[in-house]
Amino acid sequence: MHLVVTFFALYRERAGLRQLALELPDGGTVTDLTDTIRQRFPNLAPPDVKIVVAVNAEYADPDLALHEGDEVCLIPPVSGG
Amino acid sequence: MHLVVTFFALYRERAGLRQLALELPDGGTVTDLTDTIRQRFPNLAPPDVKIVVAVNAEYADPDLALHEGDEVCLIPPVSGG
Amino acid sequence: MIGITHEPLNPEQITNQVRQDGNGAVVTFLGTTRDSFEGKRVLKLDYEAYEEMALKKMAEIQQEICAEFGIADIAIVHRIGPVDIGQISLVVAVASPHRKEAFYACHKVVDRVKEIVPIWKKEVFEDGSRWVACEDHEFTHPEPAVLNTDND
Amino acid sequence: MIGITHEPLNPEQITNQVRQDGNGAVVTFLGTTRDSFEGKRVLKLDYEAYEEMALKKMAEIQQEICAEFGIADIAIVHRIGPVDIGQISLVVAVASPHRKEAFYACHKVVDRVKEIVPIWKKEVFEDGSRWVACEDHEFTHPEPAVLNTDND
Repeated sequence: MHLVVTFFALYRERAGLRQLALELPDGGTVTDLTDTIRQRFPNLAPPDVKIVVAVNAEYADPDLALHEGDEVCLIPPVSGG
Repeated sequence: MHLVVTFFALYRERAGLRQLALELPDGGTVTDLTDTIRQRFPNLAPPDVKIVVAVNAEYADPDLALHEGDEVCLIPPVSGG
Repeated sequence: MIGITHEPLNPEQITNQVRQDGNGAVVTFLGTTRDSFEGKRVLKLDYEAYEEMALKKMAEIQQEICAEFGIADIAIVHRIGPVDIGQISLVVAVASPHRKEAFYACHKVVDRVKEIVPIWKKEVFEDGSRWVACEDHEFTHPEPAVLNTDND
Repeated sequence: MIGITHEPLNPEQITNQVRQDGNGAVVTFLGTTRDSFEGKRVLKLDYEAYEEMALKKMAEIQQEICAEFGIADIAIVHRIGPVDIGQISLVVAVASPHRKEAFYACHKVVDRVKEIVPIWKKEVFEDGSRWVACEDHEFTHPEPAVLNTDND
């Protein structure tokens, strides 16, 4: 499937881009996505830090199955206020 | 000694006056004062409710000795805010 | 900053008194006149103060809170006289570097104002009035008809 | 009332949104930009949001607090973009009949905003900058020099 992944804040700066077009095998999960992202950007987050993903503007479980057209965003640790 | 006692709020309305000139024996205490006040105004406060007194703008212990010229006020339960 | 006034309160101006560049959190409390008490319609509140002592107690509360929380940026201003429904009778503003202390300190200031500052409020209903007692309901039985509303 | 804006916030206008005649207590929190972090001089904060999701999470927080405290009068407005020292980035206003619930609910709203709303702040120093992580200091080690400040 074809996905567009959006990077915010720290991840945006570390990746050096705001959006990335990505191919993922059909039936792929959030974990498959973050594995792919980590391979591509090894310095995005330390290995012991979970990369949080939002799918369609909602925090997603690691085993959630992704679908063509999903709005996927990488969410660094938040710090509003 | 000669004292002027000021009544506020509930006590002012129950006593029907704002200030009262009072003679108290020299060496009299806050308790002597409230005893005198209770005799004069039996409906000021129920017997089980302590009448709080401020002397010179400070909450006074019942056994505090009063002196000529003290600024004495009767303080009903407060309810600011 | 402490104060007692007969005029309407300006919460923004009072809050701005405590804002400092070293503070990241500002908590402001407004006490406002509610339109009902135990189902009865309230028309207004009428506040009375022993002003000299009230100002002294408000300053003591500032010192108390400063000793407990290390917070010096505290404003307490009380309005007295008649306060209509929805209008503000009390503004407490507290600022500190972090939010937790600001919330706790502001809450504590308000509690202490209600406990020790000699200010009284009378609820005025359509058919009478009553002096409110600080949350202990010691005097919440209906007052007899008010004989003397002002003896000054 | 919830909102995200690039403009300066007006706390009084936001607070007035939650004032109702049935409420006796209004608690307002202002988050403001502090001038220092661990002794280092901060020049400004720069906020970024995933706006669509941030608004959704702010609405969820309102519902959460309403379920826990029975309070519906809640306003949450966050400013994004650059916020200078002493300026306001977040306003939370909560009103309820009594003060205790208003204090607890306002404090909880602010905590939850910092926990779950996808908004990020970058502290800008004289000699660099760092993205702040929500109080867990997971990312508080100095960031490498920022390579791309904006890739849009």
